[in-house]
Amino acid sequence: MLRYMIMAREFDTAMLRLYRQGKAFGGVYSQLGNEAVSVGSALALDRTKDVLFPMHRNIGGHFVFGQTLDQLMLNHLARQGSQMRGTDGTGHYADPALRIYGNVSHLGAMIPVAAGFSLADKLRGVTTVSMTYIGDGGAQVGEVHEALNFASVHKIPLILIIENNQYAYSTPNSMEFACERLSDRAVGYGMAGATIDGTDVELVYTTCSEAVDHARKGLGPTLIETVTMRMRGHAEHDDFSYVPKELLEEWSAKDPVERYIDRLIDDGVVTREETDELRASILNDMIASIDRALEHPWPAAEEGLKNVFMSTAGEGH
Amino acid sequence: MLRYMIMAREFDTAMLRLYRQGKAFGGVYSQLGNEAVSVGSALALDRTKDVLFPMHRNIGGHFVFGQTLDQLMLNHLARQGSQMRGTDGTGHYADPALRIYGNVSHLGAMIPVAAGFSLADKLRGVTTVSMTYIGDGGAQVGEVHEALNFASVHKIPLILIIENNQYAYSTPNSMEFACERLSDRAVGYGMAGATIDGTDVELVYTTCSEAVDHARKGLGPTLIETVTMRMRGHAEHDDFSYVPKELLEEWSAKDPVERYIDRLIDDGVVTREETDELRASILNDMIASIDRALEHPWPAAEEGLKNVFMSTAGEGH
Amino acid sequence: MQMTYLEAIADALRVEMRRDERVFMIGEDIGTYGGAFKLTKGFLDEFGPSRIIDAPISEAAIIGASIGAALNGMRPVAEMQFMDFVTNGFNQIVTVAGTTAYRWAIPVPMVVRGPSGGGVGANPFHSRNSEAWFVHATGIKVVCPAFPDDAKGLMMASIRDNDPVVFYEHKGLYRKIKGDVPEGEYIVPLGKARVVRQGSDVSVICYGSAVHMALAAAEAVAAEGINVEVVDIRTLVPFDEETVLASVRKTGRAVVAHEAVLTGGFGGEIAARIADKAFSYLDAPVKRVAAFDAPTPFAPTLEQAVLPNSDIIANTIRATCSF
Amino acid sequence: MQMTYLEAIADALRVEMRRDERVFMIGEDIGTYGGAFKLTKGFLDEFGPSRIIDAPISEAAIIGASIGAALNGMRPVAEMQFMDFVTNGFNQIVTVAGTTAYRWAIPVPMVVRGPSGGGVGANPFHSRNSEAWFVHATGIKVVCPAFPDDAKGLMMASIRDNDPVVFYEHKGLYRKIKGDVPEGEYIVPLGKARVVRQGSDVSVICYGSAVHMALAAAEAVAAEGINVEVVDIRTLVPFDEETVLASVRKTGRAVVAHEAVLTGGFGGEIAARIADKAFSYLDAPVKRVAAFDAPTPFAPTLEQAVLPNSDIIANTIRATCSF
Ligand SMILES: Cc1ncc(C[n+]2csc(CCOP(=O)(O)OP(=O)(O)O)c2C)c(N)n1
Ligand SMILES: Cc1ncc(C[n+]2csc(CCOP(=O)(O)OP(=O)(O)O)c2C)c(N)n1
Ligand SMILES: [Mg+2]
Ligand SMILES: [Mg+2]
Repeated sequence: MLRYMIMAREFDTAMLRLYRQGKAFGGVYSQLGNEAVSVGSALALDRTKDVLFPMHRNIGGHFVFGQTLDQLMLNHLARQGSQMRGTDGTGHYADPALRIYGNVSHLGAMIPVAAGFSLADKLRGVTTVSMTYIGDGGAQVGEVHEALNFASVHKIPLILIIENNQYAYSTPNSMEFACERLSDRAVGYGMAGATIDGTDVELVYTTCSEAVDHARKGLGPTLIETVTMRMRGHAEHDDFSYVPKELLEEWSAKDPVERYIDRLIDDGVVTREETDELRASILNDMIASIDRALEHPWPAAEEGLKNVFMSTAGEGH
Repeated sequence: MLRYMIMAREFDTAMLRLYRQGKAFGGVYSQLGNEAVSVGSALALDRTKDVLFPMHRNIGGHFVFGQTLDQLMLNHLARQGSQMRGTDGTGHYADPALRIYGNVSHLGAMIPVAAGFSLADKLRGVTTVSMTYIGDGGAQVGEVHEALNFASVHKIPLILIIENNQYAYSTPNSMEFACERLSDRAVGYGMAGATIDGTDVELVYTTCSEAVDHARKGLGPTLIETVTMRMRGHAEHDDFSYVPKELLEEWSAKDPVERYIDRLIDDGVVTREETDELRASILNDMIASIDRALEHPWPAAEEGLKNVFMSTAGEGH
Repeated sequence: MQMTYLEAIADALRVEMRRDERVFMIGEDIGTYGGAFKLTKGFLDEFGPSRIIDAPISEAAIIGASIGAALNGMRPVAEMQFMDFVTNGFNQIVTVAGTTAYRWAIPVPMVVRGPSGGGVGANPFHSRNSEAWFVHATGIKVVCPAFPDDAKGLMMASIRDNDPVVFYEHKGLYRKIKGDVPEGEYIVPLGKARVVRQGSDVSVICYGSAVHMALAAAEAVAAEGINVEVVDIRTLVPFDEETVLASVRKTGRAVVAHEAVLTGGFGGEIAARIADKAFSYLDAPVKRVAAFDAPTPFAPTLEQAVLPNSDIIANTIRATCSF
Repeated sequence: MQMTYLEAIADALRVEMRRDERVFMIGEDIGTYGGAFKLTKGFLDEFGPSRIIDAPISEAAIIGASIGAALNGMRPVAEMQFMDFVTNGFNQIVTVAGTTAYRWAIPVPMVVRGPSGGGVGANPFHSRNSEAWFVHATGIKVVCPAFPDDAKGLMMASIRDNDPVVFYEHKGLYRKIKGDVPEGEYIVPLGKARVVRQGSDVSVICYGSAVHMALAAAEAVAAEGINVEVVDIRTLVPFDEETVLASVRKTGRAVVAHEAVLTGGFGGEIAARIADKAFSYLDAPVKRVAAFDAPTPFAPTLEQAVLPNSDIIANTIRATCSF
């Protein structure tokens, strides 16, 4: 868990560095503040059986599901050798072997898809938990409603985590919804629901583990709101001056990574030296991996003209 | 109220007769069982100020809002002289002078529109309550979610009545949603909500009146689930053999029209003779009005080629 | 075996469901009720509720769940109760289904099917011919059969295809058109046009309900000595340009016809390709026959005024031949 | 006054909002933040939160509420943060907005606007050119300006129009293209093409970003003695067929260009009409230049391979002229 938390954090450091060097391409969406949600939830799954549909602030989950640094960087930076051949970048890729299916930009669009993925196994008599995510803003998209209701009626083992990080781009919670807790919506779908502190990775892990159990028992989907703070702008071009400074200060006291490290140190599990060393070595690995990725050329132009269709006819895959 | 209840009921009788004569054109959607919802809710509005966005089982509301029999029949039967010039039929017309805006077939699509209608007046500093409707099936459409959330965030004076008549076409409640009451969804939008017996017109009226008050005070939208039974098929082509006979029997004891008449008789307000007479005379008027409408020819063909656009340029309307 | 267009589609679905466990259906009222047009009558009894899934009224969820199931190795067939309602699941098709092969190289073998088209006195919301939207979406195959045998064979090919297919069934043909349909497995490959009437003077390129209008028009002008070739393209994506061009190069004249509204319709694409690639063969301009650019109205008088018909095609053929 | 394309649009909105109280804006992050492209920067301060409405992430609600407000006499301008997300509000536009005039004879004066198009290294979900969908929807006007002055004048005309308008702003032009823009009220009527370059040998019919490609191509071939006329159609609905045909009748040759994918694009409609109505004037087949039929990919190498450019247009002009 510690390793993944640090990976999620240092991925951010590395990408930010790249952005500042002017070498990043496309939007750089910070994970800062969301590491516990991403890591704790993915760890609650059985990665040999379950399936992850991550969103743009869930790189931690990619690591949990076994994505190698080099592959991730190639995908993120859309270089030759990336799993998408350059057709898309950032976290939008799928890695079926690792049971990771990335998102599309259209918020909420992958939630019915995640439900359908589990439905397929349900029809085969197998329980595959799909874990997916949406923001406090994205939760207002109509498809989220349809997907949750559908999943609940058909008792699909879907877990949707609403990552409430207070802002949707520049829009605060008060302008996105009027309910008290976003998990209040669970009642309206007849499904389990909870709102938890999203900065506490162990709490995220236990809450998600319960949801996974619930799903495995055939009791259907769960809606979990994790409350956090987006500690940077929507993407790096955004100076987030619309966020009150006090709010950021307040939340930085609850930094999910520092908090978890402190707890482990208090409990005598690790020492500060060890975690500092781990951080430095992970960051080093990331930078090295990014450098390797950047040595890859852009994908060959003709890749752009391929694979719009899988086949013109044919059976099975 | 009595008059409108009977009009809603006898409209059904008249349309059914027409259907059996093979003279109806398009779907014939029965109001049977829903009269109290339609009439009670529309009566709660101020029809000089508020606005009605009725659905396919809300003809009662059209009468409450002052629609004449002749106009209604012309619209319904899409004859020359109808307000839609034959471009559409049934209850899909708008009569801006009467503050009625009909629905489109796509379920849920008019709910954001109703919200926007009231929003416009809100921007002008005027409170116009929009009353609109959706079924137990239609409530699962994504646009319903977006509209309710939007209306609640912007405190729009919108009232949405979910007409839970147990079935959506052939699909029972259990296959449409998994929550206990559809008004449970109100919490998830931070809006007022209630589930009531939809066969009791006075209860519908008082509940809706409260929602109207709430909206007028600037407190935002309300979601009301009215529980009823669709006493006939989805439309007249449907023999509704999928509905258990016992269910129909159970509900026919709660017939909204009979029940209201009985109450009025018990209270000594009317006599059975009076109501029987009223029914007969209303039915007669309806049949006469239908006959008059049927004497109108179909609209002239060239109407079909007009008015796809309002203008190619120009200002104001 | 003689079957209606509707029976042929049901037959294709039944054969595929029996043959391949990965095929399942999902839609509104398709189970107990057997579908609004009774196309899936008996399916629930035969295949059970886990393969004939009655879904809530949620087109986006129905299509999205189908995409997810397809990603996970199934071959879902999603029914739109009327194809008009595909507008509610539009984002799922164009944004997710249509881009997945390109981005992920993972197949999304699924069919979205349902009744489309006008001429039956429905209303503007139960009559749309929207196939051209998906033609312009990338990554989506689009099928519009005109005959029972094609409806069956193309449905079976669509289910077996590894790409998402939007399958337009013309509701006006459901019970009106009967024909001989091969029993059992019968595949009509996607992307092959069918010359449904041989002729030498002019080619009518068409699909769906317009094929029947074209055939009637061809009969009407035959008496006048005009020998019409009718090419039913059957699938819009993939488009069998070869067969169309071969026909026009032979006849030197072309009329393109569809029931969808004229402007921005697939007829423009066909006409543009003919006018470009058969330029030197053309003895007359390529004319189009299509619906007037309006919603499909409710009253029969208006609907007739808006929709194309065989008389208009016949007149267009005459004008083209006397150019 | 010199303005960028983006500034010109902002100017049009500001002028109309000052002039007409019925005009208001609604969208995501358009208030405090001033919009993802900062197009509405300062608007919240000037017009206040009841006329610059920050909405939840709900494109269907944003468009639907705009329709409702328009029915009630307002003139809403709805922003899609990226035009790609219009797929989430698609049903509202095509089902409700596009059929209301026809059914109810009540105007729905509203504008749905936002950044579209590729070439800026966005991704398949932030680059789509979807204008042809709405062309084929009935009842929707479609505007695609290429220059700052047109962007302003057409935006003002769109706001004042009594029909729903989908207004495509090409994000690649936002800050790249500058030009002289009249101050204050300035109307460019919908439905009038603009001959942006006079020529005698061949007509390039285009709109949006393709106009700039066409102009560059015209310069490139000018040295070879080919005199190109460039016609910017500016609005797809209404379509100024007259100006296009007049140009082609004059030059006898036509190339049609747009950034949207080829198949099913509006170019097919234009080419079909030219090939039909200017048949006897054509000395060469009408050729089209458009994007390859694929989503717009992310990596620059791929994106360049998929999108059209001035070299392709120049080569197509050469081929057409030597036909
Ligand atoms: C349907 C849709 N509308 C708009 C956008 C543009 N957009 C991208 S991210 C974003 C804000 C998302 O906020 P939230 O859901 O809270 O997630 P967060 O970024 O805060 O994690 C917006 C508006 C989009 N991607 N999809
Ligand atoms: C978006 C959409 N999907 C499907 C339909 C087809 N359809 C029309 S009515 C209906 C059932 C509606 O049931 P419900 O909402 O419960 O209303 P009721 O008819 O019972 O009053 C269906 C599925 C539609 N009109 N719109
Ligand atoms: Mg957020
Ligand atoms: Mg119902």
